[in-house]
Amino acid sequence: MDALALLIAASLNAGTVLAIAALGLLINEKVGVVNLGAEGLMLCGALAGFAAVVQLGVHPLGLVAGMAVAALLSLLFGWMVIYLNTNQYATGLALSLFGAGLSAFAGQSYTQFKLPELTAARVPLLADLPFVGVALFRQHWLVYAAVALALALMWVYDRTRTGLVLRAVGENPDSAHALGYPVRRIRLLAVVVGGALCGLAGAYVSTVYTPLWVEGMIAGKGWIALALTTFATWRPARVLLGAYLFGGVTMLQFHLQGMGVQIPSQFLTMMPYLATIVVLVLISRSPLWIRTHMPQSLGKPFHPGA
Amino acid sequence: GCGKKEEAAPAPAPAEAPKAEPIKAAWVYVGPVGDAGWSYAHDLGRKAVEAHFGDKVQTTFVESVPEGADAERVIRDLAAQGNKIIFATSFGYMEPMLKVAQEFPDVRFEHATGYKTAPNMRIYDASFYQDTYMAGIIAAHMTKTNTLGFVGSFPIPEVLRNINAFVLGAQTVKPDVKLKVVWVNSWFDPPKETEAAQSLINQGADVLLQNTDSTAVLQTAEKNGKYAFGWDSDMSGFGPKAHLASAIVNWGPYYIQAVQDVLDGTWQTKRTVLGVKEGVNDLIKIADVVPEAAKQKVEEVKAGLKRGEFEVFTGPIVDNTGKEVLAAGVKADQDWKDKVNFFVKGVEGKLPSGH
Amino acid sequence: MLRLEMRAQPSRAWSAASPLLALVLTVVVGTALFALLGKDPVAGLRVFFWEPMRDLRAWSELLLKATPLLLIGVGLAIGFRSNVWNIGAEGQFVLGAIAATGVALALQGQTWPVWPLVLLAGAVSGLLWAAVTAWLRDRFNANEILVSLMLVYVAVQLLNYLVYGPWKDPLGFNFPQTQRLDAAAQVPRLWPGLRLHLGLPLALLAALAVWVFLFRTRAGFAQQVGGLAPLAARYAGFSSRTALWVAMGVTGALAGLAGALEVAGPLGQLTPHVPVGYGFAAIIVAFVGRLHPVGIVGSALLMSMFYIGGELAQSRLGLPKSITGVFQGLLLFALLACDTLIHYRLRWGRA
Amino acid sequence: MSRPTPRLELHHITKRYPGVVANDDVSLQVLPGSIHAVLGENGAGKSTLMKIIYGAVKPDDGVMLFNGRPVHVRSPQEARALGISMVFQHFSLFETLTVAENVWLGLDATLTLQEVTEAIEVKAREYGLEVDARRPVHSLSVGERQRVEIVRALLTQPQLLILDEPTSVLTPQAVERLFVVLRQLADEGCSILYISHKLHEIRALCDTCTVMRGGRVTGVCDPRVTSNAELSRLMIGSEPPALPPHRTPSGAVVLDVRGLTLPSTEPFGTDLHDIHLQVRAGEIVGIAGVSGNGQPELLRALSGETVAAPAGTIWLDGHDISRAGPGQRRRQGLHFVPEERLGRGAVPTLGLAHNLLLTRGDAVGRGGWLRMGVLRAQARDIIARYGVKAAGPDAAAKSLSGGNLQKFIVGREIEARPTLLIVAQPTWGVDVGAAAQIRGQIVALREAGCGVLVVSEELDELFELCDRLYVMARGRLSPPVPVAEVSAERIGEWMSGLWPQAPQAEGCHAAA
Ligand SMILES: Nc1ncnc2c1ncn2[C@@H]1O[C@H](COP(=O)(O)OP(=O)(O)OP(=O)(O)O)[C@@H](O)[C@H]1O
Ligand SMILES: Nc1ncnc2c1ncn2[C@@H]1O[C@H](COP(=O)(O)OP(=O)(O)OP(=O)(O)O)[C@@H](O)[C@H]1O
Ligand SMILES: [Mg+2]
Ligand SMILES: [Mg+2]
Repeated sequence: MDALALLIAASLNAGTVLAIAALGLLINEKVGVVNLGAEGLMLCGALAGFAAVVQLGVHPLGLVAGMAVAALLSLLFGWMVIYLNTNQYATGLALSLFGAGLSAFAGQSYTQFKLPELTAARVPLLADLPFVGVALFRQHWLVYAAVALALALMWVYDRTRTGLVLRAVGENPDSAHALGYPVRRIRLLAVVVGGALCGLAGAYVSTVYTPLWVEGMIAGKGWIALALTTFATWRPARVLLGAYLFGGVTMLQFHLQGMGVQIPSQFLTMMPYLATIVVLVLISRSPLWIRTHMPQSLGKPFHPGA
Repeated sequence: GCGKKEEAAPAPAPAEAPKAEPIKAAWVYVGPVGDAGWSYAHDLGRKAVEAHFGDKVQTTFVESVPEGADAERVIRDLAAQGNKIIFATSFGYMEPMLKVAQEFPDVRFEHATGYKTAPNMRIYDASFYQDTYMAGIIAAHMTKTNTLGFVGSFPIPEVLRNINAFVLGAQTVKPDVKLKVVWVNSWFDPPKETEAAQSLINQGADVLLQNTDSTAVLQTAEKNGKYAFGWDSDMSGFGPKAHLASAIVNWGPYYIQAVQDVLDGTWQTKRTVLGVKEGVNDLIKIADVVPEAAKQKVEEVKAGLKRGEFEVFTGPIVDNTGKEVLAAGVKADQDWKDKVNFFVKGVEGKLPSGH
Repeated sequence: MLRLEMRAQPSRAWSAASPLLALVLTVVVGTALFALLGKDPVAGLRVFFWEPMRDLRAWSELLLKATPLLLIGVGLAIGFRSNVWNIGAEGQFVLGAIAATGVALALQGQTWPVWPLVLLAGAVSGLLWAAVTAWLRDRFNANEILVSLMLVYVAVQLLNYLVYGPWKDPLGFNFPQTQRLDAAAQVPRLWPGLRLHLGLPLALLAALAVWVFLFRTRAGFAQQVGGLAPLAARYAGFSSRTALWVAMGVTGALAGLAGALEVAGPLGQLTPHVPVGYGFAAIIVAFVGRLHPVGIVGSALLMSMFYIGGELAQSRLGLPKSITGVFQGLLLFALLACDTLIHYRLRWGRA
Repeated sequence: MSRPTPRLELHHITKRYPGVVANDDVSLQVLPGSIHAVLGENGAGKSTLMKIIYGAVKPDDGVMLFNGRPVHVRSPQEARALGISMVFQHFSLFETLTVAENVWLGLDATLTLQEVTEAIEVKAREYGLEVDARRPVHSLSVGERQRVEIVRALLTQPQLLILDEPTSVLTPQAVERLFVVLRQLADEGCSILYISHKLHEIRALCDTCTVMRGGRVTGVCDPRVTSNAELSRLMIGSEPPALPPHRTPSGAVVLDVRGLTLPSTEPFGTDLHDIHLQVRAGEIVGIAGVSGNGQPELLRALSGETVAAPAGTIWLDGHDISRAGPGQRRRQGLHFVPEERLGRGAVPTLGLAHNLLLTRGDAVGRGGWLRMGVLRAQARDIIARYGVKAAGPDAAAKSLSGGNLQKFIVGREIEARPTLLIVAQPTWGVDVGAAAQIRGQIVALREAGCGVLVVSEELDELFELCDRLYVMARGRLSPPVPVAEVSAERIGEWMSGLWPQAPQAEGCHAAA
């Protein structure tokens, strides 16, 4: 049973990276902006976070630095797609390319560094519980923060006026503009906040999850995070669930390999991707469901006064 | 055929030939030089060449060269640029290098880990399995669960040799020790390596070894209070408590010799397999927590390897389906080692190849 | 402050000038970057913009590398013009390489030219792999961006399985690669001694065919209306399902063909290193080429130039490999920003 | 007696857009408690002027005074704070949100959602505007949506309420009810700016009228005492020409819809119930009704854009076309002009010549090859024949004004010599000259023996154009009536679904 608890714990940890990034992207997409540059943002966040911890020796500052750099890059992205009305897909791709190149380029001198130790995380008292303690309460605080973030987003989108405005901007920017909401400024803000979360996820990878820096270390997680928002039909709780599911399947395939299961490892490595496709097919079957939950202006440019 | 005498004669009087143009040597790496792993180790070798020959040699390198169709262009360009000797440091460069070698008969080509040669192209390889055998001895002393873990990259013979030697080494101490293997199907994917290591730990493995190029496995062991080894270079700094030893490779001596061969005009095609004996492979920085008995045993093995008397793969060796793959008392030859495609007894699971 | 004003008509002058301006901007930023790194900017620019075309062999290499980019790029252009977002051309490329190798291995020992069949197999299997995405989209409404992307990872593992498993060369010391393809299975080269092969004329032909299809046939017109104005397509009776299948099919087939050309051309065997990102780079090629076959010929060359320039920058100037990605990203950013000028006028003053 | 301070004064307002001057030196005065009409043809600049007052558009020039004080309204929030509220021509509602949430978004952030819900109910009761605050907007009818907009405006306690063409989507009964509310508001001292181009409404409601043409004010008058002819002259500079008289239907049945029942495929659409409809050769049949009652669904089913009708329900010239796609129907002689020109009837970014290819295959050679020369010649021909003002056959569709594009599209379909032409909203957003021309062409088509089906929300237009009328409400179709035998009031009643159940009508169809 302990193995199961550990599997759960590892899945949660693996899912957290995806969850934070995907929640960031959800914030973007709720206001109608698709950011295909997530991978580049995460890489730059990872490097900035790592470099900050190396330079300053304080872990939380790494997370802050990761967020700051990614926020800056998403500001550039946001300015282009929101104020210059460039194609969102193409601009996002440019960002992912640029981010990957830039982080590799700027990070050359950081590859040989080792970060100071993190003390093992434990939630007081709860961590000592049998099974659940192992499964749930021995994680880095960001694992819980991701859950809190998802809950907070649920609350914001369902219960607050701010959330209502954000949804309104994503659903019908022209109407929101007519009512006097600064649509472009709101979008830009959401893009920057969402981008910052991608940077946070990247910094989490490089400073906590796999505390090292090497170029390309995000290895496709940004793309998976993008998949998760659609997969979750833009609902925070489902994003969280999807992230843990993906993390779970990833860990499970390693687990099965370790158990000596007689399936070629390549097929096990395919599992998370195939699982994503299967779930995607299942949730997409009802177009009505997607249409009512998808921000209607997703990916479309908005020009005030047009 | 095996290695060469290791003269390491320090700089034979540099004042001798001041007018000579420096000869140009180039390296082709598969990863970024900063990966702390395979390409990094080769680059240390290149730097050793620079240090050794000074301005008699001019070196260049190209990193992250994909092992596909691009490699041929890169190697050809290096040849066309006047490099007299070119080292290609990954298996996938074998065919492209062979093609370029035909076009540039005056250039010497050196290919690591391959098996094809040409009049002006020769091959060299290291013997990591000698390291992993010694690591196995240490691991067996340190494990409490009797379960070891291995994070594998790709199931190629070299990696299989390393896995098998690791278990064989461990079994000399604890005959019933088990090894779990997880493949990440990548040389270099730190988050994935982390996940694989975590998964092995979760399943009871308490000493890990990896054949991937990052420090992720060691760091994961550190975080979980388990043990692991460094790979390719001294990684003790990345997991001070977890680190038991580092299996390293030091290409310097070979590279210096190869360049010297070109300078002397004695370069000949051949296959060189280097190991502990030649000072290319070693297990270093054995941690203090490792019991004296283990250290002593490792020293014995190392001494045997150095003298060329000891062979890791000595029969009887039985694979994990119970079939004898090497008869009792027989020392494996190079051909046997080249064709390893099985797990020895004690390794859990089946090879992905399906053979 | 600077603001944008929508033009009544898109500017023709800027349509032509924008890529040039973008290139100039990229060069300017690049020059600054070189200077910052302490490298001679002239040497830097030379390495990127002159060395890759300095002689016949350089041209051969440039065009060789541009071939898969061009093939996949023009295919993607059809898709993007009809609002079908196939991001998984890389997977289709891999499948093409796999099937081509499969046919070549099955026909081993034949002396008649096997290569046309090899290429055909590549194109067909690329098409079939793309058809999986098309079918899931058509039947279950599953987002094609995500499905095609996930299938890339699946295709790569499939390739790994084959080369590490059943297709491993029995005489290859267990190394992950198939036997080398017979001469009869390899595509003819255009010029003895140079690697440039029949793929280039095929790719140019594909570009021409795509141009004719898009701009000179009713089917091509129908295909694009779906992307420009979905309601108009529905009104006209142009089937969006046909558009989806055509877009995925053509892209898949061309990507598969590119994969087949890679194994039957410069590689000569199937190895785990077949996927090098052409499928993804071609997305950028397609956009930089404005989704127009003629533009894509140019952008494929430009992209190829950047790749080769990046390699040369390492061996000649000791610059790191990552500079290539930075450059490509910069170019795309600059192009997108400059394209704004086609539709908008820059004005000073209050909004 | 001293004149009261005007609630609103505009002086020399000018607003330029690339290519047009939307407002040119416009001045205007609205007194407290006055209902002030702004009258003008499409594109006269009415909406732009209102958006300027509401702070949604910034003027290039001019001064605005509110209650005698100069104000500078930079945003709708500032306008609302001053006491200016607006109901937009194109609704500014969010489909997936509830009524209360929609209203809340249009108010400033002082109230909670709960308070807003209660306030909506109070206001609704006060003015007799029933709305359920908890329903999502996508489930509301158009009339209900308008009420939501009005309640939202009223909740800001406006001193000036702007309504931009509020009646274009309402039944005559609903218009009456709206007028009651507006008069009550005016009595309470609120000023109202009322935009419309319907003369009789303005005459019934307003006390002052400013007429605009081409961005300029062409006159201010009291609509209660000004003649139609005079208003028309101010509005368009001339009186519209009259159409030739109706003819009695002859010909065979070209379109026969037999009991079409079709659930909507759109998330927020209307289901069609048991539709019976016939169009004969040489007659113009109209379908009246308030928008959103199933007309789009019916049109899509007839045009073939949705091929979901059960077999045997739609017949053209004696052939069952229920399962045919738009292309096949077109080949059999059914042509269709949709209500959205840009994006549906034409691809905005493509040239006019290419836009011909949407419905015409004349320039398509063997194997689908396009003969560009033929295509351009054909486009040039239509441009010349229908008086389309365009830069040439390659001018992008979106570069044309609405009326000119509509002329082009109508021309494209008429030139195809259809046996049945279906036209939706033939003159929406089209200036009077163009509208008259288009109507003339439709009538000429009838004279040539073609069957025509016109779907429109403008009753006046239907009465002017058609021989027989159907009314559509809540996805059902009324029995047909000859135009000569029915009054606008009757049709207005029917528009809320209250037509007599007519068994003989069913029998008649079955016999056909
Ligand atoms: N083209 C542009 N380039 C750079 N920055 C811009 C541009 N347009 C606007 N901005 C900046 O963005 C901010 C918001 O711009 P703007 O006032 O146009 O939008 P808004 O009023 O917030 O929203 P809305 O578009 O809904 O009116 C401004 O403060 C301005 O500095
Ligand atoms: N954002 C804009 N950009 C460019 N031109 C515009 C814009 N808004 C309006 N116009 C133009 O300004 C003119 C006046 O438009 P406006 O919407 O004010 O007319 P209107 O009188 O309200 O017409 P309608 O009766 O059709 O509502 C038209 O020619 C229109 O095309
Ligand atoms: Mg603004
Ligand atoms: Mg208007």
